[in-house]
Amino acid sequence: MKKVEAIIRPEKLDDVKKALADKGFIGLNIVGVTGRGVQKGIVHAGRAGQAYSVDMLPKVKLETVVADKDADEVIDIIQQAAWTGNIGDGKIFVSPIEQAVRVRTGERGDVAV
Amino acid sequence: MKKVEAIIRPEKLDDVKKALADKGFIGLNIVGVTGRGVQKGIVHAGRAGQAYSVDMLPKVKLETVVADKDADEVIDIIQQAAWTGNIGDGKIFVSPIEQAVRVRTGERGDVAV
Amino acid sequence: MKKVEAIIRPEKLDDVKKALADKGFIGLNIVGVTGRGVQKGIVHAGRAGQAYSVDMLPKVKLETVVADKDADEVIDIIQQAAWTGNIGDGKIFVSPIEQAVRVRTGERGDVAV
Amino acid sequence: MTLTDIPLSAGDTAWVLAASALVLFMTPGLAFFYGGFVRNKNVLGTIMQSFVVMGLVGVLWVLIGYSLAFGPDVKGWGLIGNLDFVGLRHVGALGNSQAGPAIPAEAFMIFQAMFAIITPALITGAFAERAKFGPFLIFMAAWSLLVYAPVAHWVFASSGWIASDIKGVDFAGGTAIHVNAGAAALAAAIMFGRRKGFKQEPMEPHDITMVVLGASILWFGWFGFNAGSAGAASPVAVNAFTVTNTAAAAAALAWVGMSWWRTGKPSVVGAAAGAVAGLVAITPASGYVQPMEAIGIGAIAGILCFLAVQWRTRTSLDDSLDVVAVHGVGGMTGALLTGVFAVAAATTGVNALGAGVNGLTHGGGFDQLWRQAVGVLAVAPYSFVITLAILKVLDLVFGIRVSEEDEVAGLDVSQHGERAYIFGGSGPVLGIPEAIPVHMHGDQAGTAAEHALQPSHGRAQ
Amino acid sequence: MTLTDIPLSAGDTAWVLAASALVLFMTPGLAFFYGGFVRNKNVLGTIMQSFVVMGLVGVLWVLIGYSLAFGPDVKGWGLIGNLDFVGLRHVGALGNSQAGPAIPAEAFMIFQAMFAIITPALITGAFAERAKFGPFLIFMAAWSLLVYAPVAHWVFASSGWIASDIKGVDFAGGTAIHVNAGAAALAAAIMFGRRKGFKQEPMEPHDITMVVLGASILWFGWFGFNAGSAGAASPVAVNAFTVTNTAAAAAALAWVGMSWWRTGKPSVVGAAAGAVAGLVAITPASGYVQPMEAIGIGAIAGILCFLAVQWRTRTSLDDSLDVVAVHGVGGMTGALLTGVFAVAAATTGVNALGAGVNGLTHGGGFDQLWRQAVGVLAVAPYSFVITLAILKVLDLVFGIRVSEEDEVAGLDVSQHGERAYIFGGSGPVLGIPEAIPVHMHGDQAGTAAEHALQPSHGRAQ
Amino acid sequence: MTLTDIPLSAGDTAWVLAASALVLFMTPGLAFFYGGFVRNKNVLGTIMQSFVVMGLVGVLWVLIGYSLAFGPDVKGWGLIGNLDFVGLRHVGALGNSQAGPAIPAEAFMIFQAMFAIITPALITGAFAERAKFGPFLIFMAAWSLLVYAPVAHWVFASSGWIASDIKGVDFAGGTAIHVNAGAAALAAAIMFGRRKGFKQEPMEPHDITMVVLGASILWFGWFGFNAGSAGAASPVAVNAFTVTNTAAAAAALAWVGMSWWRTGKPSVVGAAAGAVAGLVAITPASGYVQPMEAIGIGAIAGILCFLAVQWRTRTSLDDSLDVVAVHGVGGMTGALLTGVFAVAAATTGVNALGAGVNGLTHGGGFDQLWRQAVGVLAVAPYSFVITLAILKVLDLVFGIRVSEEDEVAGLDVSQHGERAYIFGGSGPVLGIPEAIPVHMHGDQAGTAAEHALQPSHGRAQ
Ligand SMILES: Nc1ncnc2c1ncn2[C@@H]1O[C@H](COP(=O)(O)OP(=O)(O)O)[C@@H](O)[C@H]1O
Ligand SMILES: Nc1ncnc2c1ncn2[C@@H]1O[C@H](COP(=O)(O)OP(=O)(O)O)[C@@H](O)[C@H]1O
Ligand SMILES: Nc1ncnc2c1ncn2[C@@H]1O[C@H](COP(=O)(O)OP(=O)(O)O)[C@@H](O)[C@H]1O
Repeated sequence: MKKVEAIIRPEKLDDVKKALADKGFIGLNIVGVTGRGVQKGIVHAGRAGQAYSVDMLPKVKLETVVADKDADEVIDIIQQAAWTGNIGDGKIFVSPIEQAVRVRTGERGDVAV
Repeated sequence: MKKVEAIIRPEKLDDVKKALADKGFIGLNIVGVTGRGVQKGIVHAGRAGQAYSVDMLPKVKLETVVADKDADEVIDIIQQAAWTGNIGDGKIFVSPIEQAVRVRTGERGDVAV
Repeated sequence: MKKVEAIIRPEKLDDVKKALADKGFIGLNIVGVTGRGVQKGIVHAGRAGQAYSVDMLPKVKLETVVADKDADEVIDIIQQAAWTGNIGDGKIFVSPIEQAVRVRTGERGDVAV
Repeated sequence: MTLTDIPLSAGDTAWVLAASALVLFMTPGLAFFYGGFVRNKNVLGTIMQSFVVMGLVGVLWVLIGYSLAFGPDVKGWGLIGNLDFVGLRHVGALGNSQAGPAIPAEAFMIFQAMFAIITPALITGAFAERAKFGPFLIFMAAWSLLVYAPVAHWVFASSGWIASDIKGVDFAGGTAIHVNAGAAALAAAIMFGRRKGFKQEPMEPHDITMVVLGASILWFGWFGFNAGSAGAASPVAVNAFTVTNTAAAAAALAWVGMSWWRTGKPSVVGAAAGAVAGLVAITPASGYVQPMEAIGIGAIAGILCFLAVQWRTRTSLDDSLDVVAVHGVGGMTGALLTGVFAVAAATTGVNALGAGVNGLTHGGGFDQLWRQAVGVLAVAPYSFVITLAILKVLDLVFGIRVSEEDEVAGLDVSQHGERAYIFGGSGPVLGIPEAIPVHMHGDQAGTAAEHALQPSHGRAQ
Repeated sequence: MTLTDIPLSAGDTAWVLAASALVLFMTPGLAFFYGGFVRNKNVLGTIMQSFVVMGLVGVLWVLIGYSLAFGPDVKGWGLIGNLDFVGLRHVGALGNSQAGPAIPAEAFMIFQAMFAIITPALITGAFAERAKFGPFLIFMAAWSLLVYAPVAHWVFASSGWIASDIKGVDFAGGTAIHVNAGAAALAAAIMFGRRKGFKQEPMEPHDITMVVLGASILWFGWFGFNAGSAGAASPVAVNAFTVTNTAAAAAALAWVGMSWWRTGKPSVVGAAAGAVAGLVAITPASGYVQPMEAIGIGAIAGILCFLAVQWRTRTSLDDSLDVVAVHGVGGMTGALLTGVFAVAAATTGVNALGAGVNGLTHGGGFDQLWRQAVGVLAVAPYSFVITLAILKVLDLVFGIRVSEEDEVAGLDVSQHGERAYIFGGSGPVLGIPEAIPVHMHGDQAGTAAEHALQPSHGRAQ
Repeated sequence: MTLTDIPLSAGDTAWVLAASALVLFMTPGLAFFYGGFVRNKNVLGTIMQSFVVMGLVGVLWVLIGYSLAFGPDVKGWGLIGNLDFVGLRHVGALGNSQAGPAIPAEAFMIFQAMFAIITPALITGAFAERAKFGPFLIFMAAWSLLVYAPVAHWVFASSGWIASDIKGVDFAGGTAIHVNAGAAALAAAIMFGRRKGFKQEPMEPHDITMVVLGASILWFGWFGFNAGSAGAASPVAVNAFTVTNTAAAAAALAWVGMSWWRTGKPSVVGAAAGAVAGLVAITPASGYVQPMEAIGIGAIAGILCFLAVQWRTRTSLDDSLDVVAVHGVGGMTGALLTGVFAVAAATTGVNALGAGVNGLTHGGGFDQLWRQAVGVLAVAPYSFVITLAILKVLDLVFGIRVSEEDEVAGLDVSQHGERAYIFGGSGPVLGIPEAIPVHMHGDQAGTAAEHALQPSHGRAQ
């Protein structure tokens, strides 16, 4: 199995979730992260609207474990749904998963994801 | 070494932590995630108690890095302690860790975890 | 590629980020975790300042994916910048990443990180 | 002895000043009540929609609103005041016939200013989470002058046609304020349309403790609203105070009971909303009814408003914070029940208007009930139509609704460039939970986040 | 001239109305004070336990409570009022001998209503985070009628046995309110038992800013509580106002100092708790002592209550929010110190009760101190025993405590089906930090989360 | 008839008591206003800096502060009061010539106590997020006695040199309070130095809803501040009330407009800050000007204070919460505009001081404007210099600033051992978002987190 981790824009999360579900990829986890990349943001703060440049921006990390054969498809789905073409669109990383267990049943392997 | 990642019910976290500690597995990290699986939740909102079905539920992800030989034992401990038998019990994933470093001492490998 | 995950003290995050940027490692993600290790904390709570011993402490997990050749350098940078010499300094874990995709361009591999 | 010869009463003045302060405090109370109900990303925008009205109407009322509402009647038609009091000319230190002859006219003016402020703010709940700020401001100003001022004249001014010809009574504003705001809210909910994601995604209150804080401030301030309307620290004020508390209590219980029965859980939001419903309903009646009847009014309002909310949630109307169901239905309930439960004995000493009214259950027959109904039937359609017209014009000229991207990003970031909460530690570095859903622009140069957080390009919204 | 011939004073009435509003506001203040102390998952349940009492007792007091407390004495025994004032019959606009003959009886009634509301709400801190909502409501109603009403009669009514026979004085409720609530809290803490995890896991306050907000509202409202008890805008009211502020100030400093000394850090929670302790202690004394002595009373109360909390945390008593240590100990301290520091000069003009009392340090000897002690010794055991009895019965019939699963899930979700905060963005999707610890059912069909969030199956708790 | 023969007025007393309660409530309002602006890790420390002053000055004022400020003048120099009123000796129930002869002297005393409390608290915004708590307390005490008390004597006491010789007028404290606090804030910002990370990392307000809550309480309480300064429920009080609301409204609009123009977005923080600026500016003028001129004063203050903040952010002065720009500039603006807009007609009935003043636009020429300027020019340098001196001494003896590690950790943990918010569920286990940035000690035994969370080692800071 593979774990596909995608760091994407928070506002694209709904689209990505939907795109995955449409192709049958339901199981996933979301975690809020703060990311640094090329992209920079600007924040207003204070009574006279002082602007600060910020090098860390809020992102969402989506994690899903899928069977080896599905990994490429999932990458493509995410990349398309998360795309805006602007700096800050994010990254997708794939890593190996050696074992998966469904807690409820104790099933292992591909059937568990 | 292996990283064991377990996505479990928040209310089972205490039991799992305790079960691991009992067998000598102390080091671990917790992160709050929002997960989607088969399980659905219902939320009440608003003045007349409107109910919404929710497809994302709060989960806790527990991460611990252990020596190769301990991985199976840890999986079993977690699976038993996190089990309720209902949909939404969660998943456990195992992935390879190539190196581990203890920041305080610079030690590497199994002794560092 | 390798994913370097470092669990460090929150107050060391700025130093670590700066040290990485100085050597050209910009891209990274931060996520807040609660960690258990040897270290214990004490919290005051309530009107008469009751003290509780706490076995879980807030930590920061920094994740960055780098080219294979850079992994050792990144580990060293982090270890030095995050070091205080006290219990609770944290851990660094390295794991394999099989694929990386830049969402904006679709580029894959080392160029994407 | 003419009215202005009556010596001023320090006691009456003290009470009206305290009451005015209490009513002013209700507007921030409303801001928090509403602010707690919306999603995190819209809390500042929602609070601002009430808070800025304190500024806007606070100034407008002094400039012209008071004159339109309480100035000498134009041609005796009872429709609107003239411009004699513009800029508060001729509103002086002397006694005044309108409410409490023993207080300075300026005290009556500032007390009424607080009513003029909160009424338009009430409407904002109908279009929460989607209004463009610039047009919103114009809407509030126009509504204040074109709807509130005339209606206040009709109902509250002794020469107004509802007060003097119809002899409908409205102690502290069931018709002039709550029915009025409720009807405007209906128009506004229609004009603004439904929020993106309405009925598809949960829109849970982001902070129910804030809702309760707001409701608590409202309850507290409402003592000034109702008991201050006596214009004196008189037995009528005391009775108004008592029935206000009693009706709020009864309505809170009733709503909690309804939510318990219908959903299986007694709702905390329901306790807050119920109290407000009771306060709304007792408002017109507070000078005319007795405590036991206040229990009835409160309980009936709590139940009816609950049912109205429940019914509304089955429709496709996105009156987001249920202004119609609480203020419209609650205000109407109170206005009509005044015609049922009013008793002359309670009103001994009510200044100026409405003294000696007996309702249906006190031997007055259907007479007063009918007068009350006329008041409601005059105010509601007027408010509805003019509100529709104002919003239609504004929509054609400016657009009243934020873009879809701005709606997704939330009003806080898109309209005000601010975010409400940074909880995650020292600045944005640890600000992990503060993921702001910023909006995006497909083919624009800047990234979405940059755009959302940058100053807009020099143009008012 | 009989008392009811005294003309009403608008000034006195204005002050008592303002004071009544202030005291009402204290109950939400208490809700936030308590709400900040509990864990996130119980904040709504805790706030609700105070807020809903505004509804419950607000209605009960009008129906019957006032009559039991302040109705004409039954058989002259000084134990309880009769039913003459049920539904506020005969409670009219005229002057009243009870407090301030120059205000309407109805004003006295509604002022006292606010006391009747907050007293049972005080007790809720003893059993925070574990009470079943349905039985809780019955407990509050029963306590209000079986404990509060008689005790208020004993202490506050001119015909009550403590007031008239013992001649114990209690200006604004040290005995009738704080000792009373403190004794009940002790009984309740015992009956409810310890929270799951008590002394094993930290139960830190989830929002200390909310604690301070609550304490601030309490301080603000307490001016109405104490200075309003003069029943007039008189020099006695002014003095009560002054000593209230002074004692709160001194006690806040004292508690901060104690926490600094004992833990090495000056505690913010301690400043808030200390202010409340000082306010509690000055309550019975506020009509009888002078500002310099208020510093003494405040400082002593701050220190004693701190020590009481510290001592309590070493016991196994889970009086979760330290009602016994603050209201019980603080109220007793104040009641007794009134017998020490009272000076007749301060009371010139105190209406009805307690005028001209001199305490130990003002040449009165132990006489008044003794009378004060009798008051405390009568009220505390009565309250303790009846509270135990009520809770025992409720526990046998319904169970007063939530199930362990519900306790883990928290009151907000389990009792009210609501969660307080959704901070993480647009709805639950980004609601990462909002991990609700939902409870689980080993062998039930539905999943734990579903169950926790679903309406319960049609049955009241 | 001497002044003390005037019978007390219950109405006037009622209003002054209500006003005193309102002004007390402003200090927690300020605590939240400031608390919302700082970062999460400093919110408790910031709130505490205001809250604890209620304790500290609440006691000091009774002990000695009132006597220094309002005691009989020492040698007739108009510089300071003598010790006749120490411990409130001779401050009794009788009428008093200072403000409102118809209220007890003790009422005047406690009303003024609230002013004495809030003024030092205002300064704390200048050194937010970096003051050591122990020395801070001494600073507040010293400033209260060495700066506030004399300046209040100069300006407010009828025998003070500014009041009696210069005949500068200051209805409710533009000079004595806001210019005074502003000048002290400048000195304090210089002495404390810049925060670590100033201008390098964003220091966004951690909770803007808390800012608005604070501003709302301030607005509400300010009615007591200004209208209570009439010392009576008189037409002057009513006028002060009206102009207070009007100026706040105008200034809020002006600031929102400025922020809209300069940053492209109408700022919610700006609405709150603007209201406060307007309230500050109208304070000295509130007894002397009419509503239309209040619009002018508010609008001018809103614009000037905005520009002052904007200018300050371009300097390297870390007056963290812009006390100089809002209270200094706003107070000065108001003090001078009083000399421009004052009109004798508005002041009929102002007790004691300042009756019958006409400003520049009302035929009074530059005369009064000049007197106003002298007041400002006397108070500001005095306050600046003495504040510098106090802080210099404290810095040498104790150090006024926390260590860098404590500053990184935040005041809440380092000074008070507490953390404000635990939002993530049941205790620290799920407290993921609550990552506290604890500080570290390179070569110490204990770990950083342990140290930060443990009691310090028995020594006051
Ligand atoms: N090497 C990396 N390792 C982990 N996360 C990264 C890395 N580089 C970028 N990221 C994440 O991706 C996000 C987008 O990166 P950015 O460089 O702004 O976008 P783009 O690659 O589209 O230009 C960052 O905010 C960060 O969260
Ligand atoms: N493929 C997956 N990858 C990552 N996490 C998953 C995956 N499938 C499920 N999860 C996580 O596991 C949780 C439980 O999944 P669910 O299908 O409801 O439970 P069960 O497998 O016990 O029926 C989900 O909420 C989600 O957090
Ligand atoms: N086996 C592990 N797997 C994952 N994280 C760990 C593990 N052991 C420790 N950690 C993380 O590292 C942090 C520091 O561990 P601790 O044992 O206190 O420090 P040290 O190793 O420096 O003595 C812990 O709080 C936890 O977040």
